[in-house]
Amino acid sequence: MDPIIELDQVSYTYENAAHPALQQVSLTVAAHQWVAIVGLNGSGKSTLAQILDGLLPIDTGTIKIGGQPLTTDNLWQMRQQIGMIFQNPDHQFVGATVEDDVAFGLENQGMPRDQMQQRVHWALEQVKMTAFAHKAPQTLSGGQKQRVAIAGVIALQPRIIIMDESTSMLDPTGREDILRIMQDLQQQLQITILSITHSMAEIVQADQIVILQAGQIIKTGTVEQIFSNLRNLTELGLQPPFTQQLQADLRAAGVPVTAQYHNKSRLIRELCQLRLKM
Amino acid sequence: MPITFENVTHIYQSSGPLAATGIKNVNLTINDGDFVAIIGQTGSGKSTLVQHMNALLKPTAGVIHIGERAITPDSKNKHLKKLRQKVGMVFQFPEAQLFEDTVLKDICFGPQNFGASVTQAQATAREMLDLVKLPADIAEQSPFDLSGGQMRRVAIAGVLAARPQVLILDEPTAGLDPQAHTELMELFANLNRQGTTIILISHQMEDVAQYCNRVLIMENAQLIRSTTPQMLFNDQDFIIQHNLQVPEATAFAQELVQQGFQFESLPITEPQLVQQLRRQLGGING
Amino acid sequence: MGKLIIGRYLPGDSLIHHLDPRGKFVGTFLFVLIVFLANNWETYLLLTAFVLLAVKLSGISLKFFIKGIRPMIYLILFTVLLQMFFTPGGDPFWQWGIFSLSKLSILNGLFIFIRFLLIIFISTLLTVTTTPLQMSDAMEYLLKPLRIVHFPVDEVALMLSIALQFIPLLSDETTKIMNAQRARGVDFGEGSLINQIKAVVPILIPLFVSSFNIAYDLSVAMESRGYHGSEGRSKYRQLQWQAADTWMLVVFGLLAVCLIGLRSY
Amino acid sequence: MNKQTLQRTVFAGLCAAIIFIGISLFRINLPAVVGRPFIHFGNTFAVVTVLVLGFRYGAAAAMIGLGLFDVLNGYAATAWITVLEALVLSAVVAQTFHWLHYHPGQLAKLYLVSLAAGLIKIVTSWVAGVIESLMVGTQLPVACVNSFLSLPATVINSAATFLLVPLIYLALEKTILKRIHLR
Ligand SMILES: Nc1ncnc2c1ncn2[C@@H]1O[C@H](COP(=O)(O)OP(=O)(O)OP(=O)(O)O)[C@@H](O)[C@H]1O
Ligand SMILES: Nc1ncnc2c1ncn2[C@@H]1O[C@H](COP(=O)(O)OP(=O)(O)OP(=O)(O)O)[C@@H](O)[C@H]1O
Ligand SMILES: [Mg+2]
Ligand SMILES: [Mg+2]
Repeated sequence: MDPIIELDQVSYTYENAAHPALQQVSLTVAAHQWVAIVGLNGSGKSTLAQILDGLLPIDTGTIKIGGQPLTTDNLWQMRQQIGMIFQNPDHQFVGATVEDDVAFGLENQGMPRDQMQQRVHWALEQVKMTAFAHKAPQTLSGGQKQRVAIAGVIALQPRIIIMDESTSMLDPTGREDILRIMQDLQQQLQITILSITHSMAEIVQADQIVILQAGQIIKTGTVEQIFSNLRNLTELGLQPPFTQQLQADLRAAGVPVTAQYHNKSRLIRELCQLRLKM
Repeated sequence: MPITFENVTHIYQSSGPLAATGIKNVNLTINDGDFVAIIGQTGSGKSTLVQHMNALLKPTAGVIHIGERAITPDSKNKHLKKLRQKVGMVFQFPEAQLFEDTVLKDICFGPQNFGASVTQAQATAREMLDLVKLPADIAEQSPFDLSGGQMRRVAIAGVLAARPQVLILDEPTAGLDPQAHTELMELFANLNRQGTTIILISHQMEDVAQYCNRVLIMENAQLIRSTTPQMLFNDQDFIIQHNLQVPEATAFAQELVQQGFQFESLPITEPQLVQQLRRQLGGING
Repeated sequence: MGKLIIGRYLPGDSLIHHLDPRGKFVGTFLFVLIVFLANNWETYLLLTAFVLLAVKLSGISLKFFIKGIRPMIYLILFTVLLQMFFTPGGDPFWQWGIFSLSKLSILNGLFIFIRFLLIIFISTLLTVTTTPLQMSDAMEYLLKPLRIVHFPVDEVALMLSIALQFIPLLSDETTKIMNAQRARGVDFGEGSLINQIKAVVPILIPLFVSSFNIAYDLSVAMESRGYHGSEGRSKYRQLQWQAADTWMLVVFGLLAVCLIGLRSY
Repeated sequence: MNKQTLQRTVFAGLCAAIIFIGISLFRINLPAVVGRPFIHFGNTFAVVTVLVLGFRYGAAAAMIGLGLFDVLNGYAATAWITVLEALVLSAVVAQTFHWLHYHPGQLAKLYLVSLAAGLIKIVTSWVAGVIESLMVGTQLPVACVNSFLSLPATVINSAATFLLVPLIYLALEKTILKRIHLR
């Protein structure tokens, strides 16, 4: 599959900062993937998200979106291909009502009003928030606000959506809800998702995991590749997934399960086989 | 300092047209040394409940006994300092309460309000920095130059500095990375071992299972159950009926049960699960 | 402390509620000017009837309007009395130094009293029948002509809508910060006046910090959604000027004409 | 609109919201015989905002915060006076601040600024009172005398402004002002 995002040797340092927030970062993402970006607080995840959207000007390196290099001239067109959903639902609501907020990005493009109305309606339908179209943000729950944020982004029909800890301020129900919606949308609309997250449930269902540490990408790979080795994971901002921890502890306790990473159903199958052998 | 609620109800704006029930008819007792979890959906009244425990809110009806003191709807708002010193409260995203220009001053703010001298307060503050595992040289820095995780620790140190006997925590680790999460939870567990009563609002059932000896379940402004984590997570019907989560270890065990495994009682933590499986599958020392 | 209610809008479905906020806004100011035309019993009667009719049409109880006057009543009464005693001319039936009372001055005081009520009623009517959002849309629209003098209308409009939208959030934030400081031993509302005033500092600093964080996040979010100034933007939410709105202005015109006819010269 | 301008504009909007809240939430009741007089912090916060944001953005925030409160609370007919008062207040504060060549930490100069703010507020309140009286049709002398009536409350409010602005500004300076670039 064609790569949709290519970063080559990208570095960025904030003004007045002693250390670069990103250092020589190279990354390739294939289209229609779900990429989980993980790392400790301050490791540069949000910075990475922002440079991808051209929100911060990189010092060195190149960024290509859909094969095209990102430059200051094509910034606004490129940005239309990328949508972002942020952490705090309250800090990204621009419109005074749900529909106004969804329309915000369309207004910025100068889209005619009747076309906007169609798009807004369509986007709200995708996240099942049509009934709330005229509501004010204060009357919504955190999860509902994030749904509106998603609608505001997909209304622009981007090819890539970046989520920066978009579920971390929600309760478990809200979290699952948003995750499910994003999975559906990814299938339906064929988008690429980059998700910054600390949530293990989300990480283990990603196609690709990218680990950042102190501004550098120190590891990328599939779930199996990343979790085949338990050592150092916590230092990298990762708890081992539950099944992996269980496998390791069972082995330590003398239960002969395989060392290789298994997802939940595979591990259960293996345990059943073990039991039958007893 | 035990805390008792007797038929406590709180209605927000009880006189106005926008009256909203915060909690309704709550009865409970929290004993010295408890590590209590409060769980429930968003808006179920958890925050309202705990804000009564240091008299930030007064009941609309009912009585709350906090140690020697009784808080009733008619209690005057005066002289609550002593109470608030003994019952510390860490709010959600507590870094939002920082306002001084150095970390040390900010941690001293509480103790000084409660009557400590500057030197006394500073000594305590330095001790607290150590307790929350922040380097000592951070004391003279501005809290606003710190990372999010460090700011959180400073804010928590600012509450601990009053040396409360009861510590209330409203989702204290929200938004932190897993490493910081574990470190803070261990800190609270340690305080609890040294005798501090801990009351924790949490959405993370792993924490409830691992650290708490009691769990209170709120739903629609009511306290619907007060039990132990072990009992709660073994009551599958109740869990499903009230739309609650179980720890991963329990969920995993439940799936094993469907495949024919048997557990006397469902494990609620990963070590428990390992132990039980080891027994069934014959590991070493089995 | 409860949730803050911004403004005093009372939901309803009346004719007045449905009028265009721009028209209502302009109408309110026109009315203040029109009131100046009145100077005798007939004109005041007409104005009063007009306002009462408008109140009736709004479907909001008159009691609500009367309640609104209560906090200002001392100011109003004092003004009225002062005016009564100070109005020269007429032929006084009571006099003491520069103070005098005559039939004319009493009448004059009464008229001022009525003007007070009328202006308060009509302002209240605007407030209770127009949502804060409509109000801010109207203000934004009415500012537009100032573009000619290079007034940054769009920037101000953006500030206005952000202000309106974040008042509830920041007021929640204020309550939270206050509670957090209270838990750290601050007594709001206790102690000497100076101490009470100083207790504002530990609330306001965090509030400013929060606001700055919001401003940072929000501006990044806006930029990521393609906001680059007001140029080339289209508008989704639009006010709809209808026949009824034009009629309302016509009625105001007629009212003025009637007053000019009825007033004494 | 570049990044900084956008950020400043958004922040000014939020400051306007803080000023609004300063009127409606930050209140201290005063003991009194008649009525329920109170101090509110709308003006104090407006002055701080002008110091933080400079004249252009600060004045906008002050005018929006104070004006919006009037419009939404039944004082629409006189809101324009409030807006002009806010403009004058902002201009005086920004100008005094400029003249004094303030450098971080100079508390005395801040007290001069807040003194100017307090005094000009008393003057503009009085003028506003006169205009409001004239609007209901009283004669000029009556309006002038009448306007003194609300002066005690204004004086106490101005005193609060005088006292508080330097404290708040200094605290902001030590905490976040050097970390943000808004002026
Ligand atoms: N606006 C800024 N100015 C200066 N330094 C910054 C700024 N934003 C972030 N940094 C610094 O850049 C580094 C990377 O920050 P970033 O926000 O990208 O981390 P993160 O991985 O997203 O962390 P978190 O998990 O806390 O969100 C950190 O050292 C941080 O202190
Ligand atoms: N200041 C307030 N004014 C009016 N109603 C309020 C106020 N605070 C809370 N409520 C209402 O009281 C109920 C209980 O709220 P509370 O904040 O205690 O819930 P919670 O369980 O802490 O929720 P969360 O998990 O979202 O923190 C909710 O219906 C809420 O809307
Ligand atoms: Mg981040
Ligand atoms: Mg809560």
